[in-house]
Amino acid sequence: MKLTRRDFVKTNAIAATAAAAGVTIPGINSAYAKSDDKIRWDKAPCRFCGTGCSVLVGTKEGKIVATQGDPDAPVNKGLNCIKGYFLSKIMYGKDRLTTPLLRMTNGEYDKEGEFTPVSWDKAFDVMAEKWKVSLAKDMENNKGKAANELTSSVGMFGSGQWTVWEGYAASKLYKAGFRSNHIDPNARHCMASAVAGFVRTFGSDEPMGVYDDLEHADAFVLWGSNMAEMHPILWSRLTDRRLTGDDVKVAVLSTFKHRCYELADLALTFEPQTDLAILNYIANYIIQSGNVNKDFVSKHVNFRLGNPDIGYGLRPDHPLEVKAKNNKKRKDQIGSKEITFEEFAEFVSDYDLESTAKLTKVPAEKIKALAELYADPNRKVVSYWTMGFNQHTRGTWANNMVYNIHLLTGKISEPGNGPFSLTGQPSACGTAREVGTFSHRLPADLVVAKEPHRKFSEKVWKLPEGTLNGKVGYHAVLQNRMLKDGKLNAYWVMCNNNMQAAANMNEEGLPGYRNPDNFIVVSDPYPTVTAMAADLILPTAMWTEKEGAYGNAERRTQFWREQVSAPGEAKSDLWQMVEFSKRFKVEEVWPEEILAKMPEYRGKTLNDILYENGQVNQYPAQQVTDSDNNVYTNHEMDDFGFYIQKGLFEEYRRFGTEGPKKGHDLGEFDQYHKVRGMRWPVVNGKETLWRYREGYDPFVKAGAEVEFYGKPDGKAWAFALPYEPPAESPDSEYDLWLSTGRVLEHWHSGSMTRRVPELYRSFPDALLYMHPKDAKKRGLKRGMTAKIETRRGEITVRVETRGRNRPPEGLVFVPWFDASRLVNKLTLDATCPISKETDFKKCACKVVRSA
Amino acid sequence: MNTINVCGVLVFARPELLKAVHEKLEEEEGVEVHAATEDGRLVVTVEKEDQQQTADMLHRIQAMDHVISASMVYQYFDQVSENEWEMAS
Amino acid sequence: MTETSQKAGAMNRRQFLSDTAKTACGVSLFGLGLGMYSQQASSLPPLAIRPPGALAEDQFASACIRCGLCVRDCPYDTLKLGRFGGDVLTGTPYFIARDVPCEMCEDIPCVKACPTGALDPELDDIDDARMGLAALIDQETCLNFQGLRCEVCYRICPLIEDAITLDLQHNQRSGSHAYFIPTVHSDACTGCGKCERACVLPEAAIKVMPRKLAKGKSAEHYRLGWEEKQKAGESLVNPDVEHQYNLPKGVQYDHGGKGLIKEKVDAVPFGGNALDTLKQHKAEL
Amino acid sequence: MTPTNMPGADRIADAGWLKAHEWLLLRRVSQLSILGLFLLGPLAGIWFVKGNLSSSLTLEFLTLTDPYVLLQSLFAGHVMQSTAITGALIVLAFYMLVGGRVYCSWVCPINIVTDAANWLRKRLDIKGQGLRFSIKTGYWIFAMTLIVASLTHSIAWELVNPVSMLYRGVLYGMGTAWLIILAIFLFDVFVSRRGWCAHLCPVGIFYGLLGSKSVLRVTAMNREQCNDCMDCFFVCPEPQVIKPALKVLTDDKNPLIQSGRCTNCARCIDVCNQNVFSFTTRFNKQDGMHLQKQKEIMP
Repeated sequence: MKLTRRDFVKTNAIAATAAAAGVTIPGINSAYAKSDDKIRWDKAPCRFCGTGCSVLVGTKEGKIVATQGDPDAPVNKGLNCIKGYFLSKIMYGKDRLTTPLLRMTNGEYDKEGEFTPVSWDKAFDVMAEKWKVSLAKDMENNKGKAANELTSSVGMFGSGQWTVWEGYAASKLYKAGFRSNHIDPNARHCMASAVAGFVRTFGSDEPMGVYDDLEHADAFVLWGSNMAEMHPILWSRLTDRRLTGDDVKVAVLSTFKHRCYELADLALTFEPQTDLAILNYIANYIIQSGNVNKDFVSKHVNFRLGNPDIGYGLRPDHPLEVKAKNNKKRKDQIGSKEITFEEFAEFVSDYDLESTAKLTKVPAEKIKALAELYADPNRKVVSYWTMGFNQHTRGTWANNMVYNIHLLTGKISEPGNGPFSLTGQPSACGTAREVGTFSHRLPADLVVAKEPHRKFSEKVWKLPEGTLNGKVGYHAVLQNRMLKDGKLNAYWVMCNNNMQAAANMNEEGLPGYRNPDNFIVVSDPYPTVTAMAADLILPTAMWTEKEGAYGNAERRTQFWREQVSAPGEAKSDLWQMVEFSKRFKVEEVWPEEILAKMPEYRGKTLNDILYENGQVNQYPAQQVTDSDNNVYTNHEMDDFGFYIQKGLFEEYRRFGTEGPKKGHDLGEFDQYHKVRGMRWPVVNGKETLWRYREGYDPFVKAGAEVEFYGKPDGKAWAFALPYEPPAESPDSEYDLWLSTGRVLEHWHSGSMTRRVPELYRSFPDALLYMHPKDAKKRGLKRGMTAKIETRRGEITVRVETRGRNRPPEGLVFVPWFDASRLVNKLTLDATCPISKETDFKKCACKVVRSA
Repeated sequence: MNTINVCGVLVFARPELLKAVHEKLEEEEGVEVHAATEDGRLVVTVEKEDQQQTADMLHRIQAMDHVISASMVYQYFDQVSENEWEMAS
Repeated sequence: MTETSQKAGAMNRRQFLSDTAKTACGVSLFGLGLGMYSQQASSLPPLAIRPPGALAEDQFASACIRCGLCVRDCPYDTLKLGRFGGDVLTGTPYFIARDVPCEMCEDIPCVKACPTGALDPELDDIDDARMGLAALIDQETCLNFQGLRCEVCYRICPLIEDAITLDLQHNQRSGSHAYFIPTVHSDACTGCGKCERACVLPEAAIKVMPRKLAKGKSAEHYRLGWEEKQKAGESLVNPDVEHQYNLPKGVQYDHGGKGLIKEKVDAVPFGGNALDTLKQHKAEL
Repeated sequence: MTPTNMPGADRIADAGWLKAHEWLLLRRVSQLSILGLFLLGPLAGIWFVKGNLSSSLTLEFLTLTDPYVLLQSLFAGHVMQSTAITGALIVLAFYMLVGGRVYCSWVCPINIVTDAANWLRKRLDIKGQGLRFSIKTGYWIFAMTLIVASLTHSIAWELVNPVSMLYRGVLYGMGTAWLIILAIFLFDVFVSRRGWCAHLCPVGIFYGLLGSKSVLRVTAMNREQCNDCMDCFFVCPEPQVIKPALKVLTDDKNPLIQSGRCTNCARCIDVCNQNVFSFTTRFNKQDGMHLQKQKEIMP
């Protein structure tokens, strides 16, 4: 039977009317259901990893009832991984937090009390009181101090899962409002080394390439990235390129065999930490084999000798730190001096094939084959890395060193050629990095330590000169240490689960949170391990319960509208921060000498200065609609009376378009709601694909061909850096390497995915992956419960000698998603001294049978 | 080119005079009654050349004797060539 | 004997005969019923999987004495005993993979517990167990066939890469993604059921079934040439002599392989460096 | 029924209730504690004994197997491994020693059910034997279980065997097995007095055959003191076994109860106010044992 369009429309008309009338007309309803089941569809980026897949969110009667991969999204073309498949269920865990909970005894706050439901008013009262005590103390301590000497005892730990404007609002609240730089995102654990690496080599953060490289490269090298599980959709594209391309090669480097090995033409399982030596060997090989792109190098590269022996980011009294030479001052850690290409060549010539093979325990021919991939002038190579590089006590170095390879060969900033750091979080780039929610950063690549950057920020933010604190704040690891030491007393954890995620929970994390001097606030949709350790828990709206924006790893900024209301009294992070700011009179946070510069601020609240400042509140409340004229709620707009998301974004955007660091331009707010993301720099509505390359990047000077304009002379820095041993290696007592990581089925600490029954069932508990021989030596069999011990703690986990991950002898792997098996009780809080990112991949442990 | 302009209208009539309303509706050009219930609900489609005519018809129905209310439930307007939209069912 | 006693005797004989007949009939009926019930009950439902080492179903019914010792020694509460009125032969052990799959203990305690040999004591490597066979039976709902990155069944498989592998295929629709199709290999699959358990769909697309149900059988009269060649290590019929072709310059032809091969034409007719060029010239001179 | 004409009333009056139920209580303790030992595992996690009556493992080393199940398995065509055979031999030896149907009265859980049915039958004052089966019926059924096993290659009887089913039900989950138990209960109450255990149950038949030459026996040693109160006949589940011994009907005038059908339940010992019955071995054919001596044997 043929139906004309008219018939079809008419059938729909009858069906809709019949449905409204409550009448059934045989044969009609089904046709209607097929075409429109009353689900409203709207776009949003996936809540999980940094890939940034777009999904269509189906809402019906105020509930998200379905999602689908967005077929029109270029990243995923309608596909999702299994986490994305269950997006519609993550907000509906049975134990959602719906009311603030304060530890109380007999109706009063008590650090040792039981969690008791309280009103938002009461919660903010108690919270503000604690903050004010700290802020008053800080003001006293800072009397007469210069901007770069200011201290603070209030802090915040934020997230690469914050929306762009939430990160921006938080940064403003702390840096401008509380004059504290003790705000850091969990992205510190995730890609701080990539940030430090990019900034150190190129003077500007974030990759030069885009995901389109996946379809253009002839070879892919994975340095410490289990892309098969952690970036499933990108892996799907890479696999397709490998399948359909002519002579496409995939090389995988890791300390244990994982799922990427199945596709690998070249798989290198190396001794932990020795990737540094492999990187230098490759540079050496490129030079020795005459494959240096001399033209490129002479035009676009400077060579530097980086300072060695920079310590391990442990507490200063740790023997390793006492011993190290260049770790006492920041400038020593990051220090370098100019050298010539010849000196660089001489430096890396120590890393010959024989010694590298011996150190790394990788067969020489494999290392050589890898070097040949890079050296081959006819082969386009993309290097990908994630936590294997970044979570590394020499993470910044590793990043610098992979850039060396791409710079020496000139394989960079063009389709199919380039180094590309994949991010773990949906907005590690968009929020944490671009907004600059790190303890040392300001938006758009500005930093707090540079006075011109502070001045510019003060101008945009309409702050009195000298308001911004010039001293770099406590980074993630230091925050936990300072909490323990009682130097950080009022602390707000938002949108992350750092008790479970941060290393050395027993010695640093938990004692810090439970220190009686401190007041810890945790905002989260679910009662996480971190929430359990807090004093006040604030219920939070998540994902599409608020209007938001994320920026993925390829610089793509994607927006979404609020789709549904949060349950109970849960409120968005943005709402929480703005409401909290209303509790502070500016006199309570700024000293007189600052205030005197702008007397018109006297008597105002932080909200008046930060948010209702004539800029952020310049867009009046309006109806949020899509192209089909569906109307969306915006709870923040309803509560505050102006379009706060738009106001924050448009103010933030000025940092990119007017700021001292070029090439960070974003598009206009309204445009993002219409498109499926745009890759910055966006100039005149046009996106940028490959940065630093003339023709692709509008900021490159005409005729320059390539210009790394983050550096004053447009030249990138290649660093001569040595191999240095890890902070802790196996010895006779703790005789195994312990590596931690993730699995495809669960997102980070599992607070969302473990609440989806199907995902929980698909991978319920963390397992101890170990080599069968290692298990046998310890009297262990697969399925037995084993105790893993390090110098810092112990946990019991079931042994798995089969399955997805196959460690070599001498190494065990435990994923960290499982709140019942907290592997971060075991890990060491050693960090890359430059990026301050923790090395979660290496520490020494022993495994014994559990009684 | 052609226009498709279809409305689904839910009409509530006095139950005792349902039949009269039904007949009266059927007399109107472009109006079809697809179902009627004993308690006075009628499922009606209105098909007109343009939106103005549709709106007029809706007012006419609302103004009819014994019609308690008439509400538009579904509205579709598009310009397409007829054969372009032939679809298998 | 008196007449009455004779009569009584006759009566008794008649009574006896009639009683015996009744008893015989009754007991036969009982036997028939029992036999039929046992035959009917012995058809194991498709989703009930026997423990590792279980004898073939017809032998199993004669060997298993329904003691439940295997159930007791299963450390994961995987095994259950069939209950009267249920689908599984009363008192015999089984598991439903979707509920609790077999964890494939290295020491196979259930087999060790069996006193009768209904679970074959010869089974000493759990990888050799053939409890059932996983089959990806619904390609229409399986997420991997839609191009989604699920493969939960593959990653949970204790014999990953042996029992389940991923068959990588180009996704024509998206144009730039790959399909990762889980493929079960019957020579390695033990039928533990972890894949079925882990399947995230409301109704699993991959199911473990008795091997009899899940496995097809290839006919004897046709062999797969490439497999036979691989088995033999060489062509079964001696390979050809070398073919020769009329070809223009710069073109090769690979028989049975790539076919036509056009040599890459370099941008310039010189080597990578001066020495190479000199060498090249020397050869040409 | 008034207490005075209840079986054992005299004994209760003279020796007290406890004494008059001594062996009954011991049997109940035996039946329940064996079940209890099995239940300790699933309920309390104390794995003293695992499995069930078909086969069990005690203290991780002693395997005991029901020889009847083994026999069925053999008929079904399976030769068991030595673990089970050894276990069955131990059980076999034990019952050949203490009396096959000791299994029925001291171990079998159905015994409690049918005893309860018999009690209810009396309370309801249902007269007569009800439907009567020849003991031959039992033998036929027994034979049929083996024939069906061999024809179907399946231990078919164990599909419906209420004895193992009740145990398995309690230990592993009942399913609808309680229907069968209920059926037996109702059958014994309304259809046939002691119909199941005494006439039909093939397990009882098997153990009866096993115990026909057992060592432990009940003897009516003091039968000359019998005052014909008939209480022993009233309480005996197999009353026909008493008569030959008590009434000196055997050729050798043996006071031993010789029939393998006797379950050694000792209810006769409990209820007899004249101390006619006592336990002894089959080799003791002595008549009129001294009362003093008899007391020593009694528990």
